[in-house]
Amino acid sequence: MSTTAVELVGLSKSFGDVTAVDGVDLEIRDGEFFSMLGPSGSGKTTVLRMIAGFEQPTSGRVHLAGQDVTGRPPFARDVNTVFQDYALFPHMDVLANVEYGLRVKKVPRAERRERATAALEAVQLGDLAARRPTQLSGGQRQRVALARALVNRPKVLLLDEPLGALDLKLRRSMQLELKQIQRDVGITFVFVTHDQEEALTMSDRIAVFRDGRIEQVAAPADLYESPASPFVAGFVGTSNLLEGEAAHTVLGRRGVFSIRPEKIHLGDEVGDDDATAPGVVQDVVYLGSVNHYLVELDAGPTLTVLRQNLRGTTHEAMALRGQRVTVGWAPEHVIELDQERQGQQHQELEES
Amino acid sequence: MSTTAVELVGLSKSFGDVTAVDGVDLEIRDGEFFSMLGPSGSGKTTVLRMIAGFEQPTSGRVHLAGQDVTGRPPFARDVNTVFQDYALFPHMDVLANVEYGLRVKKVPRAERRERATAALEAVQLGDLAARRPTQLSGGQRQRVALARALVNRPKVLLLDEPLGALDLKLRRSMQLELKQIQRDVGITFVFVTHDQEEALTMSDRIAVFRDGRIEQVAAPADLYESPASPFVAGFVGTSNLLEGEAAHTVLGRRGVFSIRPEKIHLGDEVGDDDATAPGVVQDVVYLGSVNHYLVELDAGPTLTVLRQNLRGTTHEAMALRGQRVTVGWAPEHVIELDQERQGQQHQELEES
Amino acid sequence: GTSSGDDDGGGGGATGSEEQGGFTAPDIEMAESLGDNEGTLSVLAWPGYAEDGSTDKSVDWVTPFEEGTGCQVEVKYFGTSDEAVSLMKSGQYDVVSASGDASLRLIAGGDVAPVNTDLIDNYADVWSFLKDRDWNSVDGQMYGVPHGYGANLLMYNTDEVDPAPTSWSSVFDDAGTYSGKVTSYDSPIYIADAALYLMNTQPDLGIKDPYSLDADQLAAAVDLLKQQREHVGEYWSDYLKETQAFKTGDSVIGTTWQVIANLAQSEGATVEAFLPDEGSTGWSDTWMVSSKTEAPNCAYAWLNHIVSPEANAAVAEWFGEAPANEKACDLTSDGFCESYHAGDEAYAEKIHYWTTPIEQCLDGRTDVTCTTYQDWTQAWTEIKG
Amino acid sequence: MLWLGVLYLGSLAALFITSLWSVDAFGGNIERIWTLDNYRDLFTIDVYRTITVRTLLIAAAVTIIDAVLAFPVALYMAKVASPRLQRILVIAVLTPLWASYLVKAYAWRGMFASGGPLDAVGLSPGYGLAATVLTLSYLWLPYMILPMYAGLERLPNSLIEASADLGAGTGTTMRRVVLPVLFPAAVAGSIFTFSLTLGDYIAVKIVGGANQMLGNVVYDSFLTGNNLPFAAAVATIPVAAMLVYLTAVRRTGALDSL
Amino acid sequence: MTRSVLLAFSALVLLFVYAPLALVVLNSFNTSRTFEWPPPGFTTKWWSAAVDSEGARNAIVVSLEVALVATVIALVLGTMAALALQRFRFFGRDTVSLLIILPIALPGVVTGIALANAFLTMFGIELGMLTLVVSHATFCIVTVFNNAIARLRRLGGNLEEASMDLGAGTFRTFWSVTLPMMRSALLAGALLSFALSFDEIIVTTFTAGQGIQTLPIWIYQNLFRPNQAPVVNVVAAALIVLSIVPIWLSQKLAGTDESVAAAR
Ligand SMILES: Nc1ncnc2c1ncn2[C@@H]1O[C@H](COP(=O)(O)OP(=O)(O)OP(=O)(O)O)[C@@H](O)[C@H]1O
Ligand SMILES: Nc1ncnc2c1ncn2[C@@H]1O[C@H](COP(=O)(O)OP(=O)(O)OP(=O)(O)O)[C@@H](O)[C@H]1O
Ligand SMILES: [Mg+2]
Ligand SMILES: [Mg+2]
Repeated sequence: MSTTAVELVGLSKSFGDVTAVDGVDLEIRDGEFFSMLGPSGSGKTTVLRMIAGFEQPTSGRVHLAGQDVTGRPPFARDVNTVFQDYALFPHMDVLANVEYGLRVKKVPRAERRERATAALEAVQLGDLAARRPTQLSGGQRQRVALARALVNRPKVLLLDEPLGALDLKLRRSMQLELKQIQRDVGITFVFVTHDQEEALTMSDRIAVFRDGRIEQVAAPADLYESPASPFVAGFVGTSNLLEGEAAHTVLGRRGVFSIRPEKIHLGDEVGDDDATAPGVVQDVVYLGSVNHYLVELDAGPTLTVLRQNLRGTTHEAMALRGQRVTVGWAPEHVIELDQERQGQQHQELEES
Repeated sequence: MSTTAVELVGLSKSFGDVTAVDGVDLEIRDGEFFSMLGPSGSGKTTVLRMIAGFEQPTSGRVHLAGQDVTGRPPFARDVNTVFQDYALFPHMDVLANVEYGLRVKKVPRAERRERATAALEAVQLGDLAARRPTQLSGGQRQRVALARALVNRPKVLLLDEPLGALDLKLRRSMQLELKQIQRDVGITFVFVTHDQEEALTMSDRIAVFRDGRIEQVAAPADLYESPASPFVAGFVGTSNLLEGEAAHTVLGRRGVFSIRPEKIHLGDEVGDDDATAPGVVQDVVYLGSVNHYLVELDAGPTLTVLRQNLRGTTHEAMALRGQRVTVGWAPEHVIELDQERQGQQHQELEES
Repeated sequence: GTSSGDDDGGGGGATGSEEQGGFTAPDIEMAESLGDNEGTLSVLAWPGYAEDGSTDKSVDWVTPFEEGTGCQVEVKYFGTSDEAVSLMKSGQYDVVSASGDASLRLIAGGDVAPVNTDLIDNYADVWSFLKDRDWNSVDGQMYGVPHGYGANLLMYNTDEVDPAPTSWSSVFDDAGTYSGKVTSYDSPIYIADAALYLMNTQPDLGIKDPYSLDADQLAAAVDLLKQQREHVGEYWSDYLKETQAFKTGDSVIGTTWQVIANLAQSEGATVEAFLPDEGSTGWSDTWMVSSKTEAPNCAYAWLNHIVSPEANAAVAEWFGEAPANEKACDLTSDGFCESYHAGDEAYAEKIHYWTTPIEQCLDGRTDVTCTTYQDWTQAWTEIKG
Repeated sequence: MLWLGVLYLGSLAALFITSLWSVDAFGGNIERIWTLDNYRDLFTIDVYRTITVRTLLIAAAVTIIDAVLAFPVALYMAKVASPRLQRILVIAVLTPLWASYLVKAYAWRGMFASGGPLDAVGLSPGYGLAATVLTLSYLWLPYMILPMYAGLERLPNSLIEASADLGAGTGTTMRRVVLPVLFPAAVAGSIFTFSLTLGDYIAVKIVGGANQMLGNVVYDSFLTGNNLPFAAAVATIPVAAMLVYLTAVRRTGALDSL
Repeated sequence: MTRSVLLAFSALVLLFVYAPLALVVLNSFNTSRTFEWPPPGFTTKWWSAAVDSEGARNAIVVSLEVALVATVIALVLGTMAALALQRFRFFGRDTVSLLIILPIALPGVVTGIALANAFLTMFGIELGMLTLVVSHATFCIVTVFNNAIARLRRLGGNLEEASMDLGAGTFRTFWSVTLPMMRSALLAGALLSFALSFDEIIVTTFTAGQGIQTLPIWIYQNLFRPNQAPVVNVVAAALIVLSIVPIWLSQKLAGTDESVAAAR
């Protein structure tokens, strides 16, 4: 098993009355791409800032590579941060920005220059070394911020929604690029985002935050396929909840259940072993590569059904609107959500 | 045929040396949900601002409901705008913000109050009327901005990336809500975005902008399935370009071709009539509801293949990484992209 | 000249004095008799010369005048003699308190009328040595009523300065004894003090009048002052500054006004001030009547009032100078007139009243041009360095 | 706009033209004869050079002292103090502006006096240039603190954090990040301190001992000496100094942060 | 650690700032007329003298008037200049902002004699209230202008566009949106400009003529009167105390600033 890069023990942080982080225990493995996912205000940034040392925990400890670093100032920790607003120094050119960390560590000029140039090459910005940050586009700034952090070869790189300010197209391509860079350098990445798709795409493991606590820690597929709570199910992907009376009517059981949109069969796809339910297609949302069918079940709830546009025309798909259909699913794809279960337990489960 | 809500004739706008908009001709129909899609800096906002009257065109005319309004100030045009940053008046409460347009038009107090309250109800904010904009969340602000514009019952509502600042989850739900509101009120919406998925989901028709020109105007499905140029193909969805030697090897033809990721069959799915090509799965990107398989063809290019996670486990999907596979597609799903063709011609084609 | 900051002695005189013979006063009618008061009077005065109780309730000699004569007074203050001259030219003011360096200009310019002293009852009580002087009369015709005068004295700290000084030499040739604690008045006109000293100590220079110096004489005075500068702790320009400096011991010897000396003593400083035998510089002011006045009766009433024993005493005490009216001394506080040497003719004769240096030498020389006040100003800047 | 254009620039131009004239021998009246005499005097007589250099040095010293004093205060206000304390501190810094300039200058005279509060603890430099510099620094300090404070408020915290994150200690962060970014604001403040010092003639009279500055020369020439042309000529020195300074700092963006 | 050093230093500087002011207050109770140290005795007679001093009261009134009028002029012109500069891209934008800061960037002595000379010779106006107010307004404009333009820059044009979009004309937009948004900035600018004008002595000396006694001039003249110096101290001490009120008020009002920023 791999060693531990970051370990958080009972980490809490309050700002006055607000408890931003509330007893977080977490182990991040060496070399892993670890994401923190959660809605706005759930405490992701605060945890990151405590790892970096910008914020002192109200209680709990932070360990980096086995060492307790709680109380150490940021400059005495072997981690670097890529800030959401990049925080590039406006009075320095790109090269000077990237060199900064080496300069304050008194790395000799020649080596400094060389490493900075290499880092800039790595993010494909070799030719913009002499520009000022203001003369760069958002994506370019993002890469400078990355190079500035990476050039120090930290043990852990912390990234706080680094792609948040980019437009979708650029964001997608930066996601791939970032993941690639992480693989190349082998540094542990701790990545904060509130975009589930981004987290699923890039991460080795994801921690889902809610109200300052961790709801679940798991690999993307596990998280998606076995969410520990309705919250996780809803936050990561579309959850199609069935509960109460409707659950009883459709599934014959009581409890809270979720069926992923892509697991639901539509019309003649429905297999023999599938559980089924009748309903009406309320709307068809065209998304290019896939369609979403919103099916209102006779039992009450509306299920979103995802269907890849593999064959057939858009017009055929659209024609379903208003039609009565039968939806079905394999029983093993019904996820039972135990609302009582704590994310914490799940994490332990997952770590073992 | 429906009447014309907005007509742009040879519209151009230069800022000093920069030509932001370069000869745009466009007709937007009454009651339509019309999107302007394009990368950053392609001139979308500038066109919108010329329709609203904030910017005077360097040349060309703007017609609203058949009337030439070029040169009229914003307050003399029957359009309203929802700004990207909402531009709510921070010194007024929510109700006063919504009432503002009616107040300046000297609508009597009682009617004003009534209409504003109704508009707030429509966006489900009836109980927040007394709050200040600073006390609202992003999504709530967005809705106030919408109510503030809608309460004036404009002929045309202009929206400049109104969902840009929201997080993904909220954004998705606002997309649906916005579309619903548009259907209910029947007002023409002109919607600026750089998110292709958003445009595809919501729009009746989409104009794709590039460098101040319109590359193509079409309904979502037509745009996606018959892109007029490699640019459109790439901007709207993943394009999987085949060109030059590779095209010749794989397709037996010369030219530029695109195959959509969801149209490509993988392994045993490949049908008898399908054109095929051998390759190696380089990577599998897990996205929850779907997976992306990056297949490097022996002929050179890498194709992205999208596969819905309908059946089978994630582990099976991941296991494909590094495997040799055969990909295939129905010949009719190969899109020939004529690089010479102008988006303009396509638009005419489409309009006829 | 007065005490209002360092603005004294500004501007140039009109022409020379009588000795040069180049000067005849314009023919301006003099009032022969008085009629009813007009009701309003516009007064142009140095700050402090026409107090109406607004600065200090107990300091008010305007209101009694208004009550007594029915002339409503409007006061405007001026800061320099130049300003006084130019304001008088506008003709808006009925009476003016003119210093020695402004009076001749006003007379020559026809801005003020001869004053019929017979119509001013209190004129009789004015010290005779103030009457018919160069700066307030032409050919024996008075152009105003003397108001008050004072001398620039030598003050020293009795604890620190031993033996007691007797001559200006202690701040000039012997300034080194108290180096760093010497103080001088901060104005170009102070050059005259040096010239006066040189007049006594270096007769070769031929200085006859400290206000008419040719280039060489000025250079000599400047040299002397530059030597003095080495030992000057600070130049003073206002009461507070000098009183403080003497009290704290930051200054122990230097020029002063009687009023400052009195103030310092009353504040407990161990100082003495005296008029050295060489004589000294000083000032004398005159109230004059505009030639264009439309309120001659009120104007005469004002002149009469301001040299009345009561008013004159009040002004003198408030302002800190010797009163012009000998009867005023009966009304001033005990020892006031003594301390200001009011009426001491011998003392007054030793005062060389401030006059504006101009090109024509006031001492009657015609073979050289004298240095002007502008030259003095530049020289003063150089002296201070 | 027109107001300023016509009135102010016109006045300056008129002043400059006046500096090329002279006064008549009686004094007071300007003779409209073109002459460079005033400037010749200015350049040939040593004393003016001495005074100019002295004044510039004092201005520089005041500016530096103010910058040094203002920086930590502004930093504390902008980055450490709670919003409430921040507000109180702003008031604390602004309040002295309302106490009369003269009264404050005299208060310093009292502080420096022999046997005064400073002398009592053995810290008084006595009246002179040191006292002048100190008093002027005191008088203009708020004009330095306020722009610096505004500048620091605009400085994103993330820049400071980024620097610490990259391994820079507090000192290095100050030197390499905060100070350079703060520079325009400091320059904006220095425009005040520099210009106010160049034009001052009162403080030096009160605490400056026997010394004089450019302002005194202008004042003496104009009001005491009634020699406007010469005063105007002298006035061109600080004007030139400020214009040189302004053009030099214009590119730093300081003019926007006044 | 750094924080406590900063705090200590700031406290020291504040001590430096307030020690002389404390001395002023102390001296207003000092029996010595020349601020003897240590004070030989304690008296309130200066305070009662000050209360009775009509001159001080008049001077305060004059100063308030001048500062008020100058501030109003500066407010109008400064705001207009800021709006014009923000709105229109014309060639000399830089030059204009330089021009506006010039009156404050050039020493007061220069401004003073330049304006005095201009009034007297170019326009032939006698020095008085008018010239004084005009001169003060000239250098006050810059504080209003700077505050206004900074705020406008921060606001961008979006809110105004939103208002026009909703049917409000130019004037209406200015009145209901631009002005309220700029209020706290204008208030801060006005306050500073008021303070500048209120305590201005150099330009005042040159452009007021003798008839007008503003408070600083009154103080200047009274410092030269032997019995008045302590009264001057009283006035100054009172002003220090009273000045907290407008500053505190403005700070309170400017508190809306944060909400402006947050709303964006
Ligand atoms: N310096 C602070 N002072 C007071 N409260 C704070 C502070 N920083 C964060 N908080 C509060 O702590 C909670 C967690 O904030 P945090 O920034 O960690 O959330 P987040 O998960 O990063 O959200 P987002 O996605 O919006 O960035 C929030 O309620 C926030 O308001
Ligand atoms: N006021 C302006 N002055 C100068 N150039 C401008 C101005 N407004 C826009 N431009 C330029 O015009 C071009 C088009 O800008 P526009 O804002 O219309 O793009 P956009 O498609 O809305 O981009 P985005 O998605 O980033 O909002 C850009 O190159 C931009 O830099
Ligand atoms: Mg965050
Ligand atoms: Mg845009």
